[in-house]
Amino acid sequence: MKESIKLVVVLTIICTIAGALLAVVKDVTSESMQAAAQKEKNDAIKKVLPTCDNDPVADAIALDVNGIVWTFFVARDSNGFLGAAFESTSSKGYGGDIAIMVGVNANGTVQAVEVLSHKETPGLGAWISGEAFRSQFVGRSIADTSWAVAKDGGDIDQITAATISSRAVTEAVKAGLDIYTAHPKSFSHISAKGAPQ
Amino acid sequence: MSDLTIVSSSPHAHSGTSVQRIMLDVIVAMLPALAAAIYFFGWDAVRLVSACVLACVAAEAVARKWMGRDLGVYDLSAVITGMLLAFNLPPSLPTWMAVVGSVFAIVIAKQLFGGIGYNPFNPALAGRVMLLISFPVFMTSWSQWVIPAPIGIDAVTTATPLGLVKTAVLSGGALPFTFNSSTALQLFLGNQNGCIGEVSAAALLLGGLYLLWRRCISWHIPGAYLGTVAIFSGILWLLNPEQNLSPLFHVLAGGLMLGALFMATDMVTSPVTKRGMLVFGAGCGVLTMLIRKWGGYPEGVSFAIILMNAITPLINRATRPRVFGGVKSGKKTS
Amino acid sequence: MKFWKELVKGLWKENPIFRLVLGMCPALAVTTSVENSLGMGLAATFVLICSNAVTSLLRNLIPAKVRIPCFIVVIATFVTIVDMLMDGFAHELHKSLGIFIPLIVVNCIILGRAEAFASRHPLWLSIADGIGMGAGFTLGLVVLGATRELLGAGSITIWGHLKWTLVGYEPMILMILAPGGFIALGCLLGGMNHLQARAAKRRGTIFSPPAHLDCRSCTMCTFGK
Amino acid sequence: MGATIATFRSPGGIHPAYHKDLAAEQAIREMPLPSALIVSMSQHLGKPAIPTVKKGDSVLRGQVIGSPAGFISAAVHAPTSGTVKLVAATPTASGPRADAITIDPDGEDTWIDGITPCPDWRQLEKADIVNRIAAGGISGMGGAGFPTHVKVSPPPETLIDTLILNGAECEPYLTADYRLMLEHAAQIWEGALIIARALDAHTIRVAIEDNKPAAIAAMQAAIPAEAGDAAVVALKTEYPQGAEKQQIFAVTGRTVPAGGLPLSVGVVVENVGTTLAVWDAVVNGRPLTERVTTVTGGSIVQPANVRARLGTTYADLVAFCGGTTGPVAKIISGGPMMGFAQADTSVATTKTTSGLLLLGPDAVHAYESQPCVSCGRCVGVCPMNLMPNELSQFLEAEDYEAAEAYNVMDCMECGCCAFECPAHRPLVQHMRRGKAQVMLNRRKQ
Amino acid sequence: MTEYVLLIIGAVLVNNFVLTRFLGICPFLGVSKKLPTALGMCGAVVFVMTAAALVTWPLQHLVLEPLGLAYLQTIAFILVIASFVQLVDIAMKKFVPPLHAALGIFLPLITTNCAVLGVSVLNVQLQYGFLKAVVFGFAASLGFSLALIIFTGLREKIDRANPPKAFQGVAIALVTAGLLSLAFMGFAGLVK
Amino acid sequence: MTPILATSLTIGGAGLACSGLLALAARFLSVEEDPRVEEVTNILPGANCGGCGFAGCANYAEAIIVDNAAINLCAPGGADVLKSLADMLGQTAQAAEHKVAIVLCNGDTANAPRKFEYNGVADCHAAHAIGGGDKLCSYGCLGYASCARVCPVGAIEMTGGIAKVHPDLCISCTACVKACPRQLIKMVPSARTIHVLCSSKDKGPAVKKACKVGCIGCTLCTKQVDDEQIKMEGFLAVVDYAKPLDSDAPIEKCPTHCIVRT
Repeated sequence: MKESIKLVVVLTIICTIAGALLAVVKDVTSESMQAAAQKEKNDAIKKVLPTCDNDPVADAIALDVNGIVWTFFVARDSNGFLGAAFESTSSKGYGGDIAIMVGVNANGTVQAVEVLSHKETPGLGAWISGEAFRSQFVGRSIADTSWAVAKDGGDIDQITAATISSRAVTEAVKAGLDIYTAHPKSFSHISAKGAPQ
Repeated sequence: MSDLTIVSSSPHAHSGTSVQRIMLDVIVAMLPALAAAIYFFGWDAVRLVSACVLACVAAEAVARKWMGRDLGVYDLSAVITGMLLAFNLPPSLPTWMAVVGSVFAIVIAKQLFGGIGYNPFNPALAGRVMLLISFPVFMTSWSQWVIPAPIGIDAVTTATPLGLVKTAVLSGGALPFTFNSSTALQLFLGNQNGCIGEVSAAALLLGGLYLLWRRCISWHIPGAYLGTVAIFSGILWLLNPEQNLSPLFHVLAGGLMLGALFMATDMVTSPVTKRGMLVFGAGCGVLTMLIRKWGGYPEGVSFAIILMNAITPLINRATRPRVFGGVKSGKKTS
Repeated sequence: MKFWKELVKGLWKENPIFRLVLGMCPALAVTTSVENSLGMGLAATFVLICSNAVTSLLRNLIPAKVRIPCFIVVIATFVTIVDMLMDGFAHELHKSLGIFIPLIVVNCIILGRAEAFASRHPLWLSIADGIGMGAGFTLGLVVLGATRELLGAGSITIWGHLKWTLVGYEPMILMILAPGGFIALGCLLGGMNHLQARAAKRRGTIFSPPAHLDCRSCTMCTFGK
Repeated sequence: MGATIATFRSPGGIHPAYHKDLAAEQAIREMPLPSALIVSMSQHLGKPAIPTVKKGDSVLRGQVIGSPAGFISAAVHAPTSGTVKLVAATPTASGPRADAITIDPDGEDTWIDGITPCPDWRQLEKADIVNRIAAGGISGMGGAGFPTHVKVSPPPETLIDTLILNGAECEPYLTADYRLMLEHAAQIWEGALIIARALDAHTIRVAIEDNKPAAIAAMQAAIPAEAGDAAVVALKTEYPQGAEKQQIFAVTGRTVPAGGLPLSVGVVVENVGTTLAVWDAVVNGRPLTERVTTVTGGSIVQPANVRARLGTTYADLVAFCGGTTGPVAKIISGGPMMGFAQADTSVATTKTTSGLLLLGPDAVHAYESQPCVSCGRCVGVCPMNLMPNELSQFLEAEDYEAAEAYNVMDCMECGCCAFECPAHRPLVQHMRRGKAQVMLNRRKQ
Repeated sequence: MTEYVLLIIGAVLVNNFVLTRFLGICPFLGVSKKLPTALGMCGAVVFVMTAAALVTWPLQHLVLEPLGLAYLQTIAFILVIASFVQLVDIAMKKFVPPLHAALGIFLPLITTNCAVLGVSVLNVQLQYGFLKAVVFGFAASLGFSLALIIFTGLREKIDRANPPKAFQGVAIALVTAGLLSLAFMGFAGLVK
Repeated sequence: MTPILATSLTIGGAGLACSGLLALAARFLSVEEDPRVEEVTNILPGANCGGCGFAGCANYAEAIIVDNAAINLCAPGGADVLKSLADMLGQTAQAAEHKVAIVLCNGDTANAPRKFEYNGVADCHAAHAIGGGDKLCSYGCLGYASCARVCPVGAIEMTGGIAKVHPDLCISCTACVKACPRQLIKMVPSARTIHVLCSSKDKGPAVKKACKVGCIGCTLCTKQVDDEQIKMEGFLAVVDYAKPLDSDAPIEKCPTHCIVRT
């Protein structure tokens, strides 16, 4: 019995100390952890919306379309509304979900596409994050493009032997772009300075 | 040899067969398919087959020498590995890749285990799958026709019939071509895109019949394999003829004939019992169709066979014949 | 001198990966690049040194019966710390190592060293052991990672700055995929065995390759007993 | 009326080259007394007989010189009259040493007194028949050498309804039984009736492979009127149709349980040679002192079927058949499938020596023991449905427990597996080793 | 329903715990010598992994997250899993000795195995609901069992093989596992 | 300070709960078992490799205590574990003289001719069962390494067609003694260096025919010793290891050189 009590006591003490230690470390690192996560998102937005001078995250607009909430990070500069960035995810990737960040101009053309995360095959589907593939979206809008990969008769050249990944990205870009284009009113009132109403 | 008499255990008679003899038969049986490959793909077929065979034989000799063992190439199994691997390559594959595949097949998949008889996986298939995963772009680029374009199937395309079907189905579209008796004949004779050795079902069947006649293989594996594929695809076809092609297409297209007759029947990596062979063949068939229908690859023969290779020891265990006069009980077969 | 011996043994003689064949899961999973290997190795080394130190300090205070649970709690604490530090200061690396950071806690090397070495040796030797074993583990991971990245991606990149590329080489994607991990480790292990067998022959001793995982020193299974 | 065709097919089996033409048409030749006879005490299955004479004793033909060492044993008789020159442990054809009595024949060949013929055996009690068989020292002459008196006295509760005369002689080369059936059909039939009477069996079948039409015809023609349900059954020519369990299945469709005896399905199988010996012992009262042996093979000048005294050395047999042509690479006691290879011709014949085979270098197959390529041929041809491929690998790894679990004890060493093996593996030897070790392990427990 | 079927196929074939995710390599290599042993291991793994998913989900979602202590995940999980398994071990020994004889020795062996902790952490990362988490735990353990059983069959063959001296033992086992993993690549794309 | 306190309490509480539960369980649900089982389990390496034929180390430990399983089945443990087990279980309680195995045959290929060309399984038992073995001498070492294969430490080397034990490597497990179909291997005190390397019970002329270095039973050696340290057993001279012997005389006198110093 004595043995058992000793067991309980020692383990409890060690656990308590460990807990305290962890809490302290957590306290110290939590800020930089949050900052790192925030920075990651901001960097992506910055990349697809290079010219804005506001904080797009602070000025984000949420649109509820058929129960799905889309967040548009709005970009402005002194001239007014520049465009928006949105995050879009496709579950049709070869290895799993593909998350992308798309920057759109005010006139509804794609400004840049960044791949945030994917699980595609290295050396194959993984080329969706390559410049060559992403750049072909630039300048396209819903109206002037057949949003499908070439193999399916569309305008987007798929990556050789990685049609599935290419298709998934194409669909993800289109999905967000559709919503952006379909809701011009939500963005039309954005002015150069003040927050959107 | 001394002048002493030889003493050994009975029996003192032998059928005269040998591993080398069987291998020679298999090589002979592959000659029609080789001829077809050269006819359809010309120089590329010659280039790939000779590269693979030479690389396999050399790799085997070097590996065995390095391991301090006898040369071991005289049993001709390395030649077969080379030919089979080459048969499973697209005509445009760079030679050096074929060589890499051959070395992988012989060194990693065969000699590391101790050479012929010890390898759990068919070396040629291991090499092929390795290449497919390593160099997917090269392994799925199909060259154009060197002979008059086939009728029915889009002549300009650079995809295999199975690839066309997969793409169409994945994009939710209709079937890319109609399958009728003339397309069937094309596929049967070999007028299709594909790996150099798999295109002509007729030539492969000829070789298969020779193997059956020479008793190098039994009908069980190819029979069960082709039968299962036919039944599986037949059911799909009956359920939804819009999305699925007929069993005949599935039997004739892709590497099925080559796989069923030459690769699934590899003695070392397939079960030894007749019942086991049926299970093995059926398993190959189911997996092939599973991959063709729902998988990421248009063709599933290689993966199906190599997966069944993996469970061959378990099949052997489970299908142990009941000893003559033995009681019906599974207590010892765990 | 003793300190020095404990420090270097992990590099070759008792290399956790190639001799003891321990910690296979991260060794296979994170070695798709040198960068990840190095990150994983350093993280594990940090935990190893800290847990060795604490274990060594506590070794006379903890009753034998609760030894293992206590060690695990100590290790888990340091793993969590490393997890948080990495998340904060090496976010990208943290993302690519993913689940394998928390899984350091069940890496048999860590507990194995705590149990087999640190609980029986003074602080400074335990720290030396932690550094040595950690360095050995890191070395093993980096060798494997370098092999796989070079063959599988055709180049080696470290933190985006240093970059070597194999010119004119078509990468064998297989090598950075799962099967490549197994095969590369198997072949490297075989190669190491071969080298050691040759060395043993020169010394006139007999070498036998590891026939199984050496989980002798890992006593995790006796948790709570 | 033609012979019945066997309808049941047992598993496995092979079709080796038979080479029976070498000696099939050679009528049985009597061999004159050799200069010395080496009579082994271990001519049968079971315990070796115990020598009852010592060096210097003179013996008469038919005199008991070895008394049975228990129930499953058999008496050994002097094959001729003469002097005992030596009693010593001597190598036997199957390897291990056993006591053997060397007799210097006096040339008189005098029978011992008290040989009592009994032509009206039909008056004998069953026990008397069994006693006369036992007194004749008869054991199976097909190869295994199971003492016949044991076989014909089954436990009282066992009902035996069928006697099968085994004339299959499925071993290549051997023709001794074939000649016996051609030349002694009537006596064999009478022997069969005697055994059937001892067993109370009402059905007699003579099983002969269909590649011996002459023997089938001869036995068919000689069916005696008094035999009730008697018939000749033509078996499909396939090795090993002569194996007991396979033959019972082929003839009657009954399956002897694994590890069991034919008795359990109401059948007794006797070799035709044994049956003839039974006839001789019961009707003429003469113990077993000679047998017909096929001396053949590519290296024998004049292949022949020789009736020789038990104890005749192989060297004498070879000399009688004209000696050898060219170099001899292999000397086999018995048939090529189950016989024992000999180092030289110093060994002597026993009751089980059905043949002596001398092969030249070109006819010898060498085991090379390459790795198993899992072709499965051995599994296909195994008459016992075993997996020789797996077994041989277990045994190579000396995993006897696994081998036992895979029924190594049911192997009858017929050699089909090794005959078919393209990797030239010594499969039968593995089995033998395994069986010996498993027996040893069982005894230890 | 389809969702769960796909989840199971995904965890068993496509993203096999051992062959693609590299979790549980130690028991995979260590307990694959004999089939009966491997089967015992499989039973224990199925039990422990399902139970771990079952126990850690409430722990994460009902205790740690509401308290804002999600960062204690690792330490809490390992403590709870280990104690739970130990408890089951003791109870099993007391109440169902035959079952304990069959699975007992494997229980402590895998308590702190990375596959077990891995499935708990993955459940959190993949944000599965309770039922999905338990199904995933079960499916992952099935995947482990499938790989282990196949590998054991192969292992019995390669243990009789004749590799060069340097490759005997773990090295050849790893190469075999690699080839098996290569074969499993065929299932890629079966579940998106 | 609150979050730190909360964390400490949570983890501390978890530790308390877990350990408390375990302690209670251990107390109320514990099953009586032989304490030696645990002791043996602790001695075993804990590799759970299954090499011993049992599922794991604990099972093996149980088998050792309950079923009297052999204690030398643990290959990873090696000699150390074997010794600890033996000490604990008192199986070799008396500090016996260290013995090593020796193969009592010196008839290598050069000295002992064959009687036929053996073609078959390279295993002594198998070869012995066929025609009594291919060596002309029916007592001599067949050279098919059955002993070497069972040696757990690789102490037996095959040289010139016969087995030789390296005494410094031998761990006295006697596995080879059991493995020899001809009972040629004997355990002898490791301190002894003079041996009669022949086991043939045949008479002189027969031995002479079969082997150049066999004991022909000339009895010369027995006359060189004073206390029957070498004595005749039939036609074979045998060293009596119970009596001390350190004289070169028998070695010098032996006409066939079958007495050697190792």
